[in-house]
Amino acid sequence: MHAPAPTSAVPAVRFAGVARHFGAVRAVDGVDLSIAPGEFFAMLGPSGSGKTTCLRLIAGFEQPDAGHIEIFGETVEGLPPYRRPVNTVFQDYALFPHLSVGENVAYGLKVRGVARAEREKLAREALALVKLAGLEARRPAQLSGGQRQRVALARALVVRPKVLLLDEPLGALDLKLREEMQVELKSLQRALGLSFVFVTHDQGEALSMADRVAVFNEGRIVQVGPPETVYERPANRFVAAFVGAANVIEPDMAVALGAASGLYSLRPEKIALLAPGVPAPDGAAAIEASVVDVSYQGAVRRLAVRTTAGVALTAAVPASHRAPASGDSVRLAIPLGALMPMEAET
Amino acid sequence: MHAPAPTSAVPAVRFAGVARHFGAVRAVDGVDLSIAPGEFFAMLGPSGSGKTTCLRLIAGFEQPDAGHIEIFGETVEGLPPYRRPVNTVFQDYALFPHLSVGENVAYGLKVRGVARAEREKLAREALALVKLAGLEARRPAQLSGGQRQRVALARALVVRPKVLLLDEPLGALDLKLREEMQVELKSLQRALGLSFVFVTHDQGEALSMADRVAVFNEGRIVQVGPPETVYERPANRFVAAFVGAANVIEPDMAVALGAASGLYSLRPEKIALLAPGVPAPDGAAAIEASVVDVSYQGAVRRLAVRTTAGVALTAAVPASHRAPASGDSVRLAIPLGALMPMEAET
Amino acid sequence: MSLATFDLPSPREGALRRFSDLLLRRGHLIVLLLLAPPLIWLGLVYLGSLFVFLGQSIFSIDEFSGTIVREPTTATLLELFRPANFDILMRTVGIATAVTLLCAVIAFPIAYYAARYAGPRAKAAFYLAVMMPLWSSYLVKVYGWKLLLAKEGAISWFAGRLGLDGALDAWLSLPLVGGPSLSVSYTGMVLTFTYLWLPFMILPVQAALERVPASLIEAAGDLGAGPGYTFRSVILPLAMPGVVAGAVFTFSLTLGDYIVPQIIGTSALVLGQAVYTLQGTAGNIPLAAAFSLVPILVMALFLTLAKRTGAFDAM
Amino acid sequence: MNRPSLGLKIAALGGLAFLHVPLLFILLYAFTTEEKSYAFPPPGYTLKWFGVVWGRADIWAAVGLSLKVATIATLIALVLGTLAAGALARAKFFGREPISLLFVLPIALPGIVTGIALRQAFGLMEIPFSFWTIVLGHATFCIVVVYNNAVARLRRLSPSLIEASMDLGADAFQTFRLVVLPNIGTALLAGGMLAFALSFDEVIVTTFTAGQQSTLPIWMLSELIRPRQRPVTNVVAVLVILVTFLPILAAYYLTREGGQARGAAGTGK
Amino acid sequence: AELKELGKGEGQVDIVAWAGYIERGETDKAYDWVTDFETKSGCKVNVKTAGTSDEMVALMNEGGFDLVTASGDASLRLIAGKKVAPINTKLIPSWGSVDDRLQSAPWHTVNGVHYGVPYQWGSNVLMYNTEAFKGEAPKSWNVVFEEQTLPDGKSNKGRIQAFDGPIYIADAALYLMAHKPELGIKDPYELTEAQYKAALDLLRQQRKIVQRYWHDAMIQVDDFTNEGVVASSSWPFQVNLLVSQKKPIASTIPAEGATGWADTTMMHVDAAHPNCAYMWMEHSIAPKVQGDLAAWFGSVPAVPAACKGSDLLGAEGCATNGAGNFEKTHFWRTPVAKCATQAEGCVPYYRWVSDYIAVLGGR
Ligand SMILES: Nc1ncnc2c1ncn2[C@@H]1O[C@H](COP(=O)(O)OP(=O)(O)OP(=O)(O)O)[C@@H](O)[C@H]1O
Ligand SMILES: Nc1ncnc2c1ncn2[C@@H]1O[C@H](COP(=O)(O)OP(=O)(O)OP(=O)(O)O)[C@@H](O)[C@H]1O
Ligand SMILES: NCCCCNCCCN
Ligand SMILES: [Mg+2]
Ligand SMILES: [Mg+2]
Repeated sequence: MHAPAPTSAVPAVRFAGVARHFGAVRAVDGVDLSIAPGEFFAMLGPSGSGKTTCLRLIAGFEQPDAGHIEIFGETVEGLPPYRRPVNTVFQDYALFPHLSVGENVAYGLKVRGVARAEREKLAREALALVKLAGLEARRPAQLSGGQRQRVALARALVVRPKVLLLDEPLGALDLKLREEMQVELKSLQRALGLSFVFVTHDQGEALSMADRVAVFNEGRIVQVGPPETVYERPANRFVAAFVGAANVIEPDMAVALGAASGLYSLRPEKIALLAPGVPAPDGAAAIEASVVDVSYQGAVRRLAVRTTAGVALTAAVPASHRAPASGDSVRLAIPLGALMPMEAET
Repeated sequence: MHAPAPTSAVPAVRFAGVARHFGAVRAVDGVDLSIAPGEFFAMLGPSGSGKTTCLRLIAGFEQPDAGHIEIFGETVEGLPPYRRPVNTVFQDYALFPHLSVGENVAYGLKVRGVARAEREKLAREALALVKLAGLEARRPAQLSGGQRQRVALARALVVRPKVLLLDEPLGALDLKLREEMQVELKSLQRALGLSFVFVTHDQGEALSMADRVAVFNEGRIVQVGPPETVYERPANRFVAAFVGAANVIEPDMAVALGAASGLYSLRPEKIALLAPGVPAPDGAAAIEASVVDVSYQGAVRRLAVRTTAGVALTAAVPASHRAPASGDSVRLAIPLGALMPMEAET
Repeated sequence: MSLATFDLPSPREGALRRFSDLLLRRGHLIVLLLLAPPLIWLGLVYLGSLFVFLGQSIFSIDEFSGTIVREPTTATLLELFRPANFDILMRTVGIATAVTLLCAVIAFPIAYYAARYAGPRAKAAFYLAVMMPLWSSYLVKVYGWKLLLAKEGAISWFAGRLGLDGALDAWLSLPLVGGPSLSVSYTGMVLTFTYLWLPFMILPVQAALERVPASLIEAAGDLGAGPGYTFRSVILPLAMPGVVAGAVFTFSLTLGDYIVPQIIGTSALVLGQAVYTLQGTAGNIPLAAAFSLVPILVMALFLTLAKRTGAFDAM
Repeated sequence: MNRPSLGLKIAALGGLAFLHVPLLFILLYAFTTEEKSYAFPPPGYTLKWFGVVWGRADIWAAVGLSLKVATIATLIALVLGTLAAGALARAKFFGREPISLLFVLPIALPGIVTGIALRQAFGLMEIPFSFWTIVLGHATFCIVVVYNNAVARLRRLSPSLIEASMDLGADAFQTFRLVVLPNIGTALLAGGMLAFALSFDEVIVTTFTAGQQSTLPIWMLSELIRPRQRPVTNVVAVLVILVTFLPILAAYYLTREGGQARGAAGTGK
Repeated sequence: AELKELGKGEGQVDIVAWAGYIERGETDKAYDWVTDFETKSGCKVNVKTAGTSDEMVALMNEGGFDLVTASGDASLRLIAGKKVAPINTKLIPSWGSVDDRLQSAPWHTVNGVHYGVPYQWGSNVLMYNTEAFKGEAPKSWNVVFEEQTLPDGKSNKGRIQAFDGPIYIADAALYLMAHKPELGIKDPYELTEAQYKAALDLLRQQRKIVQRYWHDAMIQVDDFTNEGVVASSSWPFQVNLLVSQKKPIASTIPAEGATGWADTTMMHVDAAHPNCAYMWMEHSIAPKVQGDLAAWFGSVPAVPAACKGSDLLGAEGCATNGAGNFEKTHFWRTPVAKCATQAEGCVPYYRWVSDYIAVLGGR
C-alpha cells in the first residue's frame, strides 16, 4: 500500500518501525519511512496524529521507544539535537526575543565559532535569501508573522542542514501570506536542493508543495505517495475523506452503477450535471438525485445531493453553469473510470 | 459601484460615514453600509483593513470619531455594549475559563436576573441547538476548538440578539472542522432568521456562506454585493486580486485580445489549454505562452504562465488533463466573454 | 423552541448600572477612580512621610541635647563623605552585592529545576520547600545562624568531621572575608543574609524561567548549542528579569537590615545599623535621613535597570 | 534533553539543603534542655518548652496581635493593590510609569527607611502609636506584592473576556464581580499569602511603628535578648511553620488550578 | 510643674526600661515585682524595652512614656533636653532608704534638684575565662587593650571583646589615666582633645585584637561559650549566667578600676500618668523589689537594705554582684564640652558617637 520511496543509495531520513508512546497515548505507533535527499516530503494528518512527534524524533528532541532512526545512513540513537545535521523551523518560530534578527540568524554560526565579520556576512546573505535584507537590527517582536517565519527559515538555513524540518510553518499566517510563502518555500527548496520535511494539516498545502505526501492517522502512516496518487487514488476511507473530501462509493452502489463490487473513491469534481433528457456519456452511469444544499465557492458550486437510493454525494460543478437550487431534482453523470478502488476493509 | 442594500423598511445595522482613527491609523475611514434583518453579511478583507473595528463599532466596544451608527433604526451613540441588542462571537471565543460550559451559556441570563432553574433549562436548549447537549458540566479547557466555538455561539444566541456579530469565528479551526462549522453556522442562521455579520479573511468562506459580501481595504469598503457579483465581476484591481486571485487584463492586452480598450478581470479557470493545432473556439482569443510554474491543487492544476508579450497570467486547468511542465510552450484560449470590465483607475 | 418564546427580562436598572454607563462613557474616570485610593495611600501618606523624613537631611543636630536645629545646611549631607561614613556606605553596598550574587547563584539551579524538570508533585514540593523558610521566623533564623557559624558551632564541627577544617582555617585567614571565626567575619554575614533572602530570589527567577518557552531551548539545541551554551546564550538572558526582580528584594533587604550585623559580622557598621543608631540611639535624625538617601539612590539606579529589563512583571 | 544533568540535580538539591538544614537546627533547639543559651550540641532533649509556650499569655497576645495586623494589612493591600493593578494593567496615560514605580517603592526601599519615615510622620502629625500605625506600615509594603501578582494576571487575562461579559449584558460592576474577580482570584490569593507572610514576620518596620505593642517578631526580639528560656522562641517558630504548612500547600494548588484554566480563553488548536 | 500632692492613680503607667528590669513572672514565676504593684495601686504597667542608652533618649524625646530607667550617660542629656521633670522626694516616702552615695549623684542631680530615683547600679567588670588565665585573675585591663600572650600560651588576638557603645571610650580613658598619667586625665568622661585622641588611638590598636564588639548580653554569653572568647569588659549579669552554667568564667575589677552604670528612674515632663508614676517610683525602691531585681539582673541595689531583704538574692548576693566596688567605679555620664576637671574644655558626646563608629569600622 505504501508507494516505494524514490531510489537513492542512502536515504536522508529513514524510520524503521519507530514508535514513541506517552503513557497510554501512542503518539507514533510503528512508522517506516524513507525520505530521499533533496525531496520535499509532506506529513499530512489530523490533529494529534503524530506528525510533530515524528519531526521531533528526527530532530532529536524525542527518543524512540522502539525502532530505529537513521539520518544519511547514520544511526542517531542517543545523539543530542545539537549533533544532528538537521534543523527545525518551529511552528511558533521560536525566535530568541532578546536577540536582534541578525543575531538570531547568526546564532548557529556563533555556536560554531564563526568569526563575527564572517557570521554577519552569512546572516545578511541568508536574510537576503528570504527577502528580508536590511531588517538585521530589528527585534523579533517588531516583525509581522510572515517576516518572523522567514527569519526562522533563514536561521535554520544558514547552518546548512542536510535536512530541514518544518512544523506547520505557515499555520499562523493568513491566507494571502500563506500562499505567498508556499511559493517562496517551494522555490527555495528547489534552489538549495535540500530535503524538506514539512508538517501540515492543510491538504492544499501538502498537495501543491510536496514531492511525496505521507498521510498520518493515529500515529501511523496510512498512505504515502506523490500528491496525485494520494489525491486521486486514496488508499482507504480515511484518506479519501481527509484529502479533498472524496465521496466513498460502497460496494452495493458500485454494483448499481455498473462497476465491480468493491469500495471506491469518487472525487466530487468528476460528477457532472446532465441536462434533462441528455443521456449519460459513454462509460458513465446516470443517476437521479435531489439537491440538498448548494454552496457557492467562486470557481465551482458544491452540490450536496441525495440519490433516490438514499446515498449522500457531493458534486462540484463549474460555477458558470446554471445552478440548481436546494430541493431541485437533478440527473448526474458518474464516469465509471473515475471510480478509484480502495483497500478492502476488514 | 456599491450594490444597493436589500430593501427593507428599517435596516438591522446602518453606518453613515462612520470613521474611527487610532492616532495616525485610519482603521475605519468613512464607511456607509446597511445590513438587512435576516441577512448573512460577510466582511472580507486583508489584515488590518478595518473589519474588526467595524464589528466593534456595532457592538459598542469602540465609539466612532465621525459618522453615525443605527441599530434597527435607533441611534446607538454612547450606548454601552450591555445596552445594545447585538451579541458577539469572539475570534478567541472569550469563554469564561472559571465557569462551566453551562454557566458560560447561562451568563447573559444570569446578569438579566433569570432564575436559576429557568436559565439552566435555556442554556441546555441552546447547547442542544449547537449540538453540544450533555457537555454542560465541562470546563472550556476540556473542549476542542470546534466545541468551544459552538459554546461561544450558544452563549451569544441564548440572549436572543437581533444581530449576531462573528469575528473570524472559524479562524482558529483546522480545515476539516472549519468546513463542518461553515455548514452548521449557515443552517443555524437560516433557521433563526437573524442578521449575521461575519468577519473573515478567507474568501472561500465569505463566498460560500454570505448573502452579501463587503470587501474592505484600508478602512473602506471597496465593493459590496452578492458573492457571485463580487467573485465574477470584481469592481477593481484590488478586489480582483484579493478575491480568488483573478488575472487583471490591462487595456493594451485587452485590445490585443480583440476586446474594447479598458481594464478587465479574468478568472484563472476561464482560461483553457488548447491542444496544438486546435483553433480557439468561437468568441475566444488564442495566445501563446510559456509555463513558469505548475502547482497541483487536487481538483485543478494552477499554471503560472508568461505570454509572448511578457504578461504573467494564471490559469487553472482540471487536474485530469495531461499537465504541461515548467518551461513548456502552451497555447491558451481566452473567451472574450470572460473578460469582466472593472472601474477605470484615476 | 422555548428559547424563542421565553420572555427575556431586561436587566435590573439601578444606580450602579447608570454609574457604569458613566464610567464607560468616560474612560479616564474609571482609571482615576481606581487609582485614587492607592495613590492617596502611597503618594500622599508614604511619599509624604518619606519627604518629611528625608527632608530633614538639610538640618543639623544640637550637639548636646540631641534636638534638631531647623536651619538649612549642607553640613549633614557632607558628613556622609567623612571616611568613616563613606566606609559604611561602600561596605554595605559591597555586602549587598555579594549577597545578591550569591542568592542568584544558589537560586538559579533550584528555580531552573523546578521550572523545567519538576513534575506536578515535585513542583508542589519545591514550592513548599521555598515557602516554608519564608514562614519561619526571621529572628529565630538569625540566631540559629549565629550558632551554626560559631567557632565551636555546627559548620566547624562538620568541617572537622569532613577533614575540611584546614580549608576553613585557610578561608578565615584571608584578609577581607576572614576573621577569628565565621560568625564574626563578612563571610558569615553574607551567608546569613543569603540564607534569609534566598526565597525572595527563587520565586521570581522561577516565574521568569517558567515563561521561557521550551521551544526556545530546543531551538538553541537544534542550532548546535550544547547545554552550557544554551544556558548562557538563551536561558540566562531570558531569566534576567526574574533575577533583577529578585535582586530588588535581596538588595533592599540587605541595605536596610540592622539586626543581622548586630549579631553576626565584624562589628563594623553597615548602613542599616548606622541609620538605626543615628535615629534611635543617637537621635540624629538629620544624619539618619542623609544616610537613608543613599539606599534610595542605589535602589533608584537599580529600579531604572529593572524597568529596562522588564523585571517588574517578574516580581 | 528531557532529563536534568547530574550537576543541576546536585546544585538544586544542595540549594534546597542550604535552605532547610538551618531549619532543622531550629527544630532541634526547640527540644533542648539548656534554657539559657544555645550550647551545641544540645545537652539533652525535652518537650517541656511546648508546655511553657502553651502557658504563656504574652506569646498568645503577641500571636494574636500579629495575626490581626497581618490580616488587616493583607486585606488593605488586597483592596489597594487590586485597584492599582486594575488601573495600570492596560491603561496608557501620562504618568503611568512613575506611578507604577511608586507602587514598587515600598518593597524596593529598605524597611528601615520606610519605618523611620512613617514614625517621623506620625510624630509630626501627633498620631499616637496604635494597632493602626502598625497596620499602616505593613500595608504599605504589602500593597506591592498584591499589585505585582494582580497586574501580571490581569495582563494575561484576555481583554475579550471583559468585552464578552459586557456584550452579554453585564455592566461594569457585574463584570468585575462575575468575571474579573474570579479570574484574578488565585493571583490575589498568592499575593495575599506572600503579603501575610511578610507582615507576620516583619520586625524592622514594626519596630518603628509599634510603640509599646508587641507583635510576634517584636516579642521574639525581646525574648531572644532575655536571659532565660530561649528555646521558647524556637518552639514558637516551629509551631508557626507547622500551622502554615497546610495553608501554603492549599494556596499552591489553588493558584495552580487557576494557571491551567488560564489557557482556556486561548485559541482552539 | 512639680507635683505637690499624690492623687488617685490614672490606671496605668508606661515605662521605658532595660531588658530584664521590670519582670512580671512571665519567664520565671519567682521573679515578679509588677503583679503585686498592679493590684495594690490599680496602675497597669506597660514596658517598652530599650537596647541602649541612646535609644532611651530617643524614645523619651519622642514622648508617650511616663518613666525611664536611664543610665548615667542618658540622664543628663534628658535633663538638658528638658524631657524629664524634677522629682518631689516628699512624695516618695522611702527616699531616705536610698544609698547615701546615690541620693545626690551628679548624673541625676543638677543644681541640687533631683530628677529621679536611683534604681540599680553595677560595674563593668572584666570577665575572663579561668582556664585561659590559669585560675589567676588578670590584674590589669591590658589583657583587653594590648596584644599579648595569655597564661595559656596563646595570644589574646581574636579572643577578646569590647563593648559596642561610644561610652566605651571612657574605658580606654580610664586605662590611660593609670598607665599614661602624663596625659593628665582626671575623669574618664572629661577628656581634652589630646586625651581624647590618645584614647582613640588606644581603641584603634585594640580594634586589631578584638574578636567582636558585644552589643547583646546573651550573644556575649554565647560567644564565651562557643566562640573561644576569653576576656571582655562585661556585666555581672553575664558572669553570673555563665557561672551558673558551670562554665570556667570569673570576673574581677583590675587595678585601674572600672566604669559602671547607675540607673535612675526618671519621669517625663509630659507624663500622662504622674500619680501612677510616683507610686511606681516608691514601689521601685522597696527592699524586696530591689533585692529580687539585683538577683535577676546581677546588679547592685540602690537600697542597701535590699541586700538582706531578698531570698532570691541570698546573703552573699550583693557581694557577688560587686557591691563593694562602688569606690572603684566611674559611673557612666554624658561627656559635655564644659567640664569641671579640664580648663580647656572637653570633647562632647556627639563626637564620641561618630568617632567610635569610625573605630569600629577600622578607621
Ligand atoms: N510530551 C507529550 N506528553 C504526552 N503526550 C504527548 C506529548 N507529545 C505529544 N503527545 C500526544 O501524542 C499525540 C500526537 O501528538 P503530535 O503532537 O505528534 O500530533 P500532531 O500530529 O503534530 O498534531 P497537531 O496537528 O495538533 O500538531 C497527541 O495525542 C498528543 O497529545
Ligand atoms: N486599539 C487600537 N489602537 C491602535 N490601532 C488599532 C487599534 N485597533 C485597531 N487598530 C489598527 O486599525 C487597523 C484596522 O484594524 P482591524 O483590527 O479593524 O483590522 P482587521 O481588518 O480586523 O484585521 P485582521 O484581519 O488582522 O483582524 C489596523 O491597522 C490596526 O493596527
Ligand atoms: N521574612 C522577613 C522579611 C522581612 C521583609 N520586610 C520587607 C520590608 C520591605 N522593605
Ligand atoms: Mg503538531
Ligand atoms: Mg480582525
